[in-house]
Amino acid sequence: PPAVAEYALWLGDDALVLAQNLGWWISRAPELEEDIAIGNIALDLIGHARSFLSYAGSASGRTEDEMAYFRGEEEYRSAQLFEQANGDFAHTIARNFIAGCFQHALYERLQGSHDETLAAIAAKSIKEVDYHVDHATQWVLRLAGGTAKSRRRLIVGFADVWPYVDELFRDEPLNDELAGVAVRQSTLRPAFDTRVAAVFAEAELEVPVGFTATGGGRVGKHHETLGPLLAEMQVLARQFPGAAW
Amino acid sequence: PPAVAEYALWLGDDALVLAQNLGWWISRAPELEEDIAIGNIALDLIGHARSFLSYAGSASGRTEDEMAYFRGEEEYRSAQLFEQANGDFAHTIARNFIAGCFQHALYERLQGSHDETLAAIAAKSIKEVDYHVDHATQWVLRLAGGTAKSRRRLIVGFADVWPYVDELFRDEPLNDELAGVAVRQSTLRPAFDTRVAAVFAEAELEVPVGFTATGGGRVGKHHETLGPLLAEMQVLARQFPGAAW
Amino acid sequence: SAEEQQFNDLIAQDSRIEPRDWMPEAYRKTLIRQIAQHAHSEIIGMQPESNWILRAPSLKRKAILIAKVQDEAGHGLYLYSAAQTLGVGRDEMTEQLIAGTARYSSIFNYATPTWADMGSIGWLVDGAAICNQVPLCRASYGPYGRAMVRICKEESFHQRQGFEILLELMNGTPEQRQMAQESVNRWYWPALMMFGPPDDDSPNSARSMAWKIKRFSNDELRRRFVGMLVPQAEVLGLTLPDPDLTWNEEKQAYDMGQPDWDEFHEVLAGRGQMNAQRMQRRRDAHDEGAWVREAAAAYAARQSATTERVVA
Amino acid sequence: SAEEQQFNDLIAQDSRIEPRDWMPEAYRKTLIRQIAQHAHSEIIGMQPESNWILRAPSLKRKAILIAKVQDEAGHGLYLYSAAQTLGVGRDEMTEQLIAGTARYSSIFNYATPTWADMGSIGWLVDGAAICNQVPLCRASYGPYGRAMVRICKEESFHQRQGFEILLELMNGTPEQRQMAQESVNRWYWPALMMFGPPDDDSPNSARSMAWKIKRFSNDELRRRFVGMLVPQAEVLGLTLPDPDLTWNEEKQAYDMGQPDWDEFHEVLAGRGQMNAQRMQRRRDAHDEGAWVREAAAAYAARQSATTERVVA
Repeated sequence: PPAVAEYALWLGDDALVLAQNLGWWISRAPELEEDIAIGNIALDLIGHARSFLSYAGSASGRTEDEMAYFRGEEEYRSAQLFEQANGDFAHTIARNFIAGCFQHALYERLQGSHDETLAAIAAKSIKEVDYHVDHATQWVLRLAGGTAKSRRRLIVGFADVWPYVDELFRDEPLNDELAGVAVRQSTLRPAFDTRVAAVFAEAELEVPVGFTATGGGRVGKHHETLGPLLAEMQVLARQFPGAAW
Repeated sequence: PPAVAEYALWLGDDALVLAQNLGWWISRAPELEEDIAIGNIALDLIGHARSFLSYAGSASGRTEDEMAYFRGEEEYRSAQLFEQANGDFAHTIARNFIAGCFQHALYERLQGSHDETLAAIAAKSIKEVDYHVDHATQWVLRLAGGTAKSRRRLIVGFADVWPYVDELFRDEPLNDELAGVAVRQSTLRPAFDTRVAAVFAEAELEVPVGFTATGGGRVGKHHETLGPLLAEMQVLARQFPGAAW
Repeated sequence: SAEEQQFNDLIAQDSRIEPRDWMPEAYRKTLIRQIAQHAHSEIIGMQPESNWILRAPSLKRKAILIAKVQDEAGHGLYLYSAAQTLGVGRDEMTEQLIAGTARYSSIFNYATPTWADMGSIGWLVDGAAICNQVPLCRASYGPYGRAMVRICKEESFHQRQGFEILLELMNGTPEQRQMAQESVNRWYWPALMMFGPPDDDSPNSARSMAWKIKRFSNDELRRRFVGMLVPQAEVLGLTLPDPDLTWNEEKQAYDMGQPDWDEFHEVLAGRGQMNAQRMQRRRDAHDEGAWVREAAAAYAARQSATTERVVA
Repeated sequence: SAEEQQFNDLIAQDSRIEPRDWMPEAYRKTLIRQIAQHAHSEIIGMQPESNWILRAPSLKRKAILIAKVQDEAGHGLYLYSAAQTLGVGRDEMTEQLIAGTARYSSIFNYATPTWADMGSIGWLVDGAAICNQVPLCRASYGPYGRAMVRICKEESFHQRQGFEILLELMNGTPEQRQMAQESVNRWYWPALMMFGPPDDDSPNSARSMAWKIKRFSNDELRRRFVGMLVPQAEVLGLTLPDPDLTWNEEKQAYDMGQPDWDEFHEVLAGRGQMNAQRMQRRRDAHDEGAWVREAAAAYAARQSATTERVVA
């Protein structure tokens, strides 16, 4: 049914866009262990994206690659948090930490979806997201408790991505159509806040105050980073439409 | 004649690729005056590119935009120096300085080409390149003689782009076909070296030693930066083939 | 006081106040706030358009777009200079912008997802800016008025370029026409909001009008602007997204709907699409350029020291 | 000496030398040099492939490519560990790489302009690496041999993936087939050069063979490799770009042309396509990551200090 397909796009696009951002780091990370760790996270996310996008595409007879490579920016449904540029390592960690905490809360609940496919993808993915959250948490603690410079950079990183947090927890009309199937985003906020509060307490960080972005990713309104990201990601596939790889 | 068209591509692609790189700086420069100055240089270079590409395309009935937007990486003829990423401001200045000194030496001679179109483009362009060289020179002096940090960064910037200098002065088989029309690159080296030596002497810099890249831009072998650069530059035009803008 | 009398006389005569003239402190402060805000708007306004410099779909459009963004940087510079004549430093204004304590026009907190937005910004945003700014060419403070003369000239050029971008799209493929209409749908109301809140909700307007910094009310300017747009939209073949927009024969003016003032206040309060991004980009450019500015300053200091030694 | 005698006996028996065993200083140095060079090659070898991670044309290929580049980072780590057992630190090896005083395989100084290069690297470059490395699984130094067992297993997987990429292209459109052939044309000779200079021009080979670090000559390995490629190229429908490649019935082996050894020496001397870029990227990643490593170290130090206080 199209509503489920649309919902699967939300989650698939979140994962894909974040994986694409993370792919940049591989061969550029601060140490080899991080090339591997970030590669792992990107791989997991591509796996999740493939599951969600295959499911989303099945409603209209399209493949995962048609979904990934042949939709334009306005057809993407990622939330803007996932679209935030890598920035420095602290920005990447701040964004990944928020992304992981959100996805973890979401998948935990989505396991109980009446839609068996969504439930199965969530059940498979949550173990991996568990690792993503742990990875980001460890780095939040290290950067916050490392040097004055790393702490300062982490604080800036969180301040820069925090405006995109609220969008993650906003309910959309689609939620009304998918009771029992999708998770109502607003209900995830407490779990998210609790986890963030615990880590921030240990890291002696404060929740940033300031801007809040309007968001709109779920209806195709994206951050200005998404256009160039898709241009690069899709360039080869679009050059050979219909080709197999 | 196709040989002249091919030669016009060399110069047009050099200018276009550098302009595209410089376009990134506009709204990101270290001060407003530099947003304007870099914008000026980019504008001039786009102008030169349009002239050269129109001329190159006229041999095969193609427009400047078909040349710019609908050739693949392997069809581009830019030298790899122009493809070097912006890096920090010092890298940009180092690259621009070399590019400007090369183009200035080239256009000065190209004014005397038997090909009237090339001669006219060169005559028009050299005044602008004069400003580009002056802009880069002033910044080389400022960064070299500014702070310890700026001097260090400039030295790294020159070291990183210097491997791509030799390619600029390598003769190609095409040169043999275009005696009196094109300028033989190897003959430009003395003028280039003299100018560089003068500025480096004033800035108390030494010519970097180290790697020398093979190059190959004139036969379609490019630096790894060019693919993503073209992906972004061409994305919209290719989405609407045949459209007017 | 006599000075005050003279100031009031100059204003009454529609003469210009110049930097060395006496002026009330509130007049100075109002001007500094307004000119700085205008300058910041030009600077931040570079960003939504620079978003398409690298992807502009033809070389001609790329060149025009670069030139336009560059003009905006230039306007920022003139305006900072005008503000400096009132005794405020450029560094101070920049710091206020970076710190988020100075305002800039909310319109630049909207995103530019499509190329057609380059058309809409020119046609609607620059169009609205001109309506706001043309009267400012006669602003009582001389350096501001003169800066505005120069700026308005360029802005009207920009508006025409925006119109042309939309015209090309409307003459193009169905997808291009759709792109244009979709973009105008997004920008129309935010552009109308640029004239500020309705007159009965605009606290500072009255005094600015008395001082002849401002010469028409927000609603009056908004109405003029829409009156200008309607025939142009017809030429373009674009629909303006206001179902209530109708000609009122009696009033000899358009009746029109109201913008979403909640959205206006949300964006103003920092909850727009791109507020965070705009500030982040400006801060990053400023911070990452610090070493370059320091180098330039150190070099200049050394050069002038050398010159002094040579002269001495 | 007795130690030397024991060492020689172990070598003669094809037994393994372990970190605590006595070994001649030259053996240690040769191994350190070779293992570090191999580790550096894995690290630098990530770059030509990471060039296509963001543009991989299907999600499956993107995932496979990421996994592959990640494996290379893993190989780098095993090998650094093996080298560390010989008394050299990872930091020291990294510094040598950044400073340009340590070598890595020249093959990674070639550019990867097309997606087909991901196929050619797997099929030809990893294929050649396997031919070089399989004998190293029996290398006399235990930690090195064991690392190589693990690495070879993964490399043969990578080679198969490369083969599959080319196979998909060769089963695809004419443009895809052309892309594959063009790429193989570029990589064939550089891959053959990976076995090192001709035997009569390879000064260090003899001793390495005596010590059973190395077990086959360069030319012998090269010939084996080509023998393996020919039937695979037939399956793929690709032409190997060596006009002199013919089966010699008498020798029961292929006759083949010579790589361009001048090019080999040029690249080795730093005058290849991407030498500068490869070093720059590694240096930048190292330098820009310094503050992160420092933070991690400071945090770890503080944590262990806290633990000690708690324990005490």
